[in-house]
Amino acid sequence: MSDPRQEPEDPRSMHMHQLITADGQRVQDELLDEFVADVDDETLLGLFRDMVEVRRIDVEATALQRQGQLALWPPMLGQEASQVGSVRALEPDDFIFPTYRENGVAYCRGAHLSEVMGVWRGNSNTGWDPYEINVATPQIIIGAQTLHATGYAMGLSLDGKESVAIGYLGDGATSQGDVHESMVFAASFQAPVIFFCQNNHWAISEPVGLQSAVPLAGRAPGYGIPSLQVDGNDVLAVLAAVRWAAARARSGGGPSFIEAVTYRMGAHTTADDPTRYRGVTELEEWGAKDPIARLRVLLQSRGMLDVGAEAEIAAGADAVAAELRQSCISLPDPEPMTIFDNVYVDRHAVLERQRDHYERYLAGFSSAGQGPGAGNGSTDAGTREGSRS
Amino acid sequence: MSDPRQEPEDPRSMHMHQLITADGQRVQDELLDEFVADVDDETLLGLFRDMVEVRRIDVEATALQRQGQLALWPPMLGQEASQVGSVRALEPDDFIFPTYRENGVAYCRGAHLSEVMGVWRGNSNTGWDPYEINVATPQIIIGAQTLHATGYAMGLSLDGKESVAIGYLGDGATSQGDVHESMVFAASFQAPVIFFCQNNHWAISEPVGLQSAVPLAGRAPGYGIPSLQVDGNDVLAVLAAVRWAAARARSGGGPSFIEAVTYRMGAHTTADDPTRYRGVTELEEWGAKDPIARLRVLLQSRGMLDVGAEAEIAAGADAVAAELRQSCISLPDPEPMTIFDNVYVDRHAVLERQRDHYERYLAGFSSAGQGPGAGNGSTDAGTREGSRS
Amino acid sequence: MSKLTLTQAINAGLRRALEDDPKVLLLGEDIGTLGGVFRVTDGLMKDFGSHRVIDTPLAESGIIGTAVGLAYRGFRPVCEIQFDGFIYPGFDQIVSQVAKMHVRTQGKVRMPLTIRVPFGGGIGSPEHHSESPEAYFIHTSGLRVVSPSNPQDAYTMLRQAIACDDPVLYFEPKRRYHAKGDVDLDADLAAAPALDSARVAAAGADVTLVAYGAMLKTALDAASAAAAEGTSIDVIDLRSLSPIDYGPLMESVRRTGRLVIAHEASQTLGLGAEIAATITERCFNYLEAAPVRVTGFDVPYPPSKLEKHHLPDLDRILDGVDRALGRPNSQTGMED
Amino acid sequence: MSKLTLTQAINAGLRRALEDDPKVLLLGEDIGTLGGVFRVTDGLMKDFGSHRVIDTPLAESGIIGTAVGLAYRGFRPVCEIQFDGFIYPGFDQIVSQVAKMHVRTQGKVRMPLTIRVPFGGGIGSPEHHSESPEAYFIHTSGLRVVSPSNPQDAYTMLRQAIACDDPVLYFEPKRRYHAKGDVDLDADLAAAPALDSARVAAAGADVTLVAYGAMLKTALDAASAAAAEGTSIDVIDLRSLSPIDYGPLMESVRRTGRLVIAHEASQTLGLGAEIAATITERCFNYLEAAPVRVTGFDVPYPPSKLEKHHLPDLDRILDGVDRALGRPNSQTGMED
Ligand SMILES: Cc1ncc(C[n+]2csc(CCOP(=O)(O)OP(=O)(O)O)c2C)c(N)n1
Ligand SMILES: Cc1ncc(C[n+]2csc(CCOP(=O)(O)OP(=O)(O)O)c2C)c(N)n1
Ligand SMILES: [Mg+2]
Ligand SMILES: [Mg+2]
Repeated sequence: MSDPRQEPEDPRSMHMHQLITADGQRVQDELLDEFVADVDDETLLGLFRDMVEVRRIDVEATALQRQGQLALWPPMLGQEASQVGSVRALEPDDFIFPTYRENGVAYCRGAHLSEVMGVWRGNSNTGWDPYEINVATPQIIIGAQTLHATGYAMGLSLDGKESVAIGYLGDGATSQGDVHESMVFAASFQAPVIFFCQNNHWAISEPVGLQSAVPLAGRAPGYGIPSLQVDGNDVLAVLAAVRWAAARARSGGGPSFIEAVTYRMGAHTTADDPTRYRGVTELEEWGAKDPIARLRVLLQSRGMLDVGAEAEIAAGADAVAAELRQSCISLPDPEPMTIFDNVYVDRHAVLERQRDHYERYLAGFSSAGQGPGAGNGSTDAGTREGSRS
Repeated sequence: MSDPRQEPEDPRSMHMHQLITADGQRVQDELLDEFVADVDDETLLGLFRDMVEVRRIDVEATALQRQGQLALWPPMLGQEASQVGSVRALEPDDFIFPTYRENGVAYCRGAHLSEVMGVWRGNSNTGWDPYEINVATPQIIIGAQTLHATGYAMGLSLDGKESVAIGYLGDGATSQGDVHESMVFAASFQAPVIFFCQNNHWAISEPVGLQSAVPLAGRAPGYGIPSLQVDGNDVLAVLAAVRWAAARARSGGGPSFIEAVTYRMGAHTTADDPTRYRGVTELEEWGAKDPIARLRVLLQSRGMLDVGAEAEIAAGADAVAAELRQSCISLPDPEPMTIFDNVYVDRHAVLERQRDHYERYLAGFSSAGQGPGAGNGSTDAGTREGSRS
Repeated sequence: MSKLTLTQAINAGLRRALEDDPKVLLLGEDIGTLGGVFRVTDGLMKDFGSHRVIDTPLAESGIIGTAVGLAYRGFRPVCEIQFDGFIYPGFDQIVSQVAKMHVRTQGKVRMPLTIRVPFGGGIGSPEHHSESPEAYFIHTSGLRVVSPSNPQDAYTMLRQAIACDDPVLYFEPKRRYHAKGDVDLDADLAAAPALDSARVAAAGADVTLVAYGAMLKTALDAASAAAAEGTSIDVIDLRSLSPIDYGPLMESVRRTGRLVIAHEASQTLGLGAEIAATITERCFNYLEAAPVRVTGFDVPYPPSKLEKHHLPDLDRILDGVDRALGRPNSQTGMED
Repeated sequence: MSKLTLTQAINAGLRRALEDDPKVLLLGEDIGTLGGVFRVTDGLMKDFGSHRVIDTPLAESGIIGTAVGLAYRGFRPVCEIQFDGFIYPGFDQIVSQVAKMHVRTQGKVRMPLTIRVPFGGGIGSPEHHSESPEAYFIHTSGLRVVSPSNPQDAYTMLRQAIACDDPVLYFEPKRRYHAKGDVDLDADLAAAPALDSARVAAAGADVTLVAYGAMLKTALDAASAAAAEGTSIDVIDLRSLSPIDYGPLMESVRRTGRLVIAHEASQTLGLGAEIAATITERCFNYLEAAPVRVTGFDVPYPPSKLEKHHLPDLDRILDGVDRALGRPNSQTGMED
């Protein structure tokens, strides 16, 4: 009854690009091969090292959270290939707009581990200087950053640059109006932006099927934006796909959309309990597609990864973890009066008055051992006694 | 370089369904024909009458605005086929969520002309009772009503009804996040909703190409929503397309999207001056595709519309216009104290206090000839003198 | 009487509303299988089905906007916004549609939505998870805004909010989610205090202290501490933030002559401004001192390691009480 | 000196900013070819090109969100929101991104956006075209909010807003768009009154009357009418709504002892609440009467045939002045 020409595409009919199979075979892909023609075994080994380090960071941060050193942590387990492959495809001048989960991306871009941890320890809302590593701060409002990436990309065009902007987003984010408006603007202004969607199959407890019954990569063509679906657990294919998109953008081809099909092997965050909403079969199924395991097989088959080399990489990752732990637990608590800093660039009389007041208020406690704020949420009414001079 | 399978569709490659050509020929359409198999010449004549009346209403309302009897009017000129064809495809129980421009739709649904005019005269924000004619109030916030239509349709499913909801929207509206979220929700819940997009080529001064470089009907498949592009100046094709979508919805097929390709022959509203942004060639081109003219030719060719019949229809339309004028100019001004009405269903103490206060305040003027509010925006400081007892 | 946590009380209220009225629906992100990130809706999808407890796509405007359509069709949607800071994508639908639909339709269409919003800080969360956005909605005509401070009110007020034919923003004091209290699950709604009424939470004679939500507990603690020092504080739990029930406030201030208002939201145009202005208008001749506001500062919510400095605590409230009593304190001499 | 309407003055300000700084960009719906629905941007696309005066797709969140990205890259976007009531779809980007980006990045990233919003009623328009949403933004830490009342301020303050490194909401008094006044196009920005300063618009001794935007004219008219009756009103044009420049207000109130605040926005948590509360805090001992608010009612903006009842006019302001002076009037006896 309905017009067959315009029937929705069947999910299974969309081609998922792949260069390394789940069991570690290098396969050909007509579109992507040329974008990784220069990737030699050394480079592949580098990607492997990145992924091992990112996973090690994830393990350590999760442990730190359990030990009360971090307030929260959003695991990346299972998404190492998507994160590493995408960031390694970019040039240093390309600007990244990540979500809260792209801590592996930030790390590869050179964020200090203490900077990454600061956010999750509750010290600050960003650790790094966005302009130092060309990575924006982790975005928590779902989808908002895709508009920032688009605007930044519009700015790149205006400035006549060949760089690109990339906006990371999750499968859940695709439902937000902001992501739609990003694609509308990106298409309208042919902005050199890459929408890099990690479909990790879950938005907290909601399966991707709740957001869309058809592949997420199928949305973009409706805006005139070319898109690709890529195996998000295949670091080489992800690298190639992002290079494809970046090449399009640099040569004036405008925006692209990449759906990296991957899986969130861990909890949504350390506050989440995924056993409440998903079974083990899915986990096992995806465990068999592990991004690190498959590259290990490939590298071993090429003689690039003997026991010694792997041990060396593991030791390097342990060193990273140790540094992470050390820099995290030694982060100094922020100074009270900094809550008034950087709200405005210019002087703001009303806020200044509040600051002065609070400074004087705090000074009233200085002679006593007890600091202020101790009464917060406490039933102990005794804090006040003796705390004021 | 890019994957050809996922290249954006070329705008010209999308098939525009048509049943009556611009020069009044009835042509076949594989998909749509079955949906109008029952449409006899009498019915066609009825559609013609509807369109003539809607156009006449538009002319009269525009005149009333020029004469200061209406504050504003959004012309429908050129869109009569889209409005009449769509509303006539629906059952009385189907619920309509219109924009400010669907006054022809409201009229065909049985809205009293005074009710339609009330909004544009500034008397009220709606004239009609939505539940009396199953038409929501005219929506001004671009795109918002598509979510309401989707929610209403979700409710229809929950209630086990076979009715549908229809959300009208413009080409400009397709850029709004709300329209996207509507499609996400509609697809996710398989809601019996029709998105009826009148692509009239302009959003105030912005051409549709600024919102999208590819056909608007191409968006929906990315959500798994079937879509059609239809000649929006062909009342029969519009009727068929909406019946197609309604049949899908009634039989559990979920949402559909229709792009009715039409043209806003008039100004955006009476406050707009389209000569500032578009040329006459476009107008002439579209004038040749007039929805009423083509149906006249067809009806004439079938011997359904001799001079007498046409004169009778014109006279009927004039009568409608006369009633419109009369009911518009005789609309009583709303009572001052009604500004406090219907803000809440239940008692609201703070507002009640403001109401009491204003009532006493107004009473202070009652003995003087001068009413309150006269000082507003006036430089005449003398209003107060003598206005208070 | 059952001993319930505040979340359990809300859960019980939702359950009761779902049982009593087939038109009640729950919509939100992760409220179904997971039972909500705070487990407030735990078990409800299992018991009432996925057609009544609906996991929605991740889009707040979509949640509110479809709820408007559902209300149009006669449903009573209860929407969950996962955290305070995620309500803004739905702001347009709330302000331009939910709040205005009844007046727009000249009373023909009703919007009996309840929008549940866990709000406030003090739980050590990252950005956007600790905000107090209530003022935006209090300023919006057409909405009602309430916030319970204890399990009994959480239960009763939620049922009243859902039964109310006006749209209600229901702000849940998430810092107090685990606080326990007696809840009478069979309390007669009609006999219960009205949804728009304030309540005297502790009687006192020297100063009137107004608070709501999680801050009520801090206010009561402050009153105890002050009592030990010989100052008697009348603590009022607002419960309804729009409209405000000025009766008990005026009665109290006319006795005490002194008013302190505490809230987590930023000071400028936080609810304290309205209460201070209105009480001054209506009780000017009774006031011995200017009303005092003890509030969050005019800064975006700070990182959690600093939140204890932003949130009014017992000490800051007592400092405000001192000010209201004209005792020299940290703000003395700062009139200019 | 040129005689310009308020729209012409804004146009001149935009033109000057585009000339002076290549990083200035204009974004909005219909601002290019059409020159904006109010013709405020008339001719600018023609003169500066479509890469600097950008007609955007019809999506407010898109406009603000891409402007955030442009600011990230060092641009100074000036966004036009077509009418007050259409700002809400962009609310999330304004509140969660624009307002918080500087603090979020510990001062590394600046958001020198200017968001132009024609606001207020009295122009006979349909729903959503006459709103006064300024309070939402005044309550939002991290934003600055200003509103000029005359062509010279419109010009100067716009240039200052664009030059300001903080985000500024610039509310244009659309009812006064056609008001003419002298504008010094070469005025030295640094020498001009600061963007965050208030101004005494008319000197008086008996009552302080505070207004902004289109209401300033009504306030001045009221002052003239009162003068004829022998009451001398000190009229203050706020100009900056966040932060408020309390210096001139306090100076005035300490002389007059009486304060009236007028605005179109609804009363509950409208700006009047903040001013009343703050002035009471800082001038309590000087006040002879409670500050009086003369405002729009707590209703959604009414249909245009009724707007004259909603908008404070000269008579209602004078009624408020009577109240502030303790003269019996319509609210007398309504304290409860
Ligand atoms: C606007 C908004 N709504 C809700 C949330 C709460 N929330 C945080 S993460 C999340 C799920 C996101 O899923 P997805 O986009 O797939 O990203 P993932 O977490 O899987 O990386 C939700 C609902 C939020 N942060 N922002
Ligand atoms: C959220 C919002 N933004 C801006 C406007 C101002 N506006 C009114 S109509 C219009 C153009 C709408 O174009 P389209 O959707 O194509 O509908 P048409 O007017 O052509 O029927 C605009 C920008 C609005 N009403 N709502
Ligand atoms: Mg996900
Ligand atoms: Mg249009």
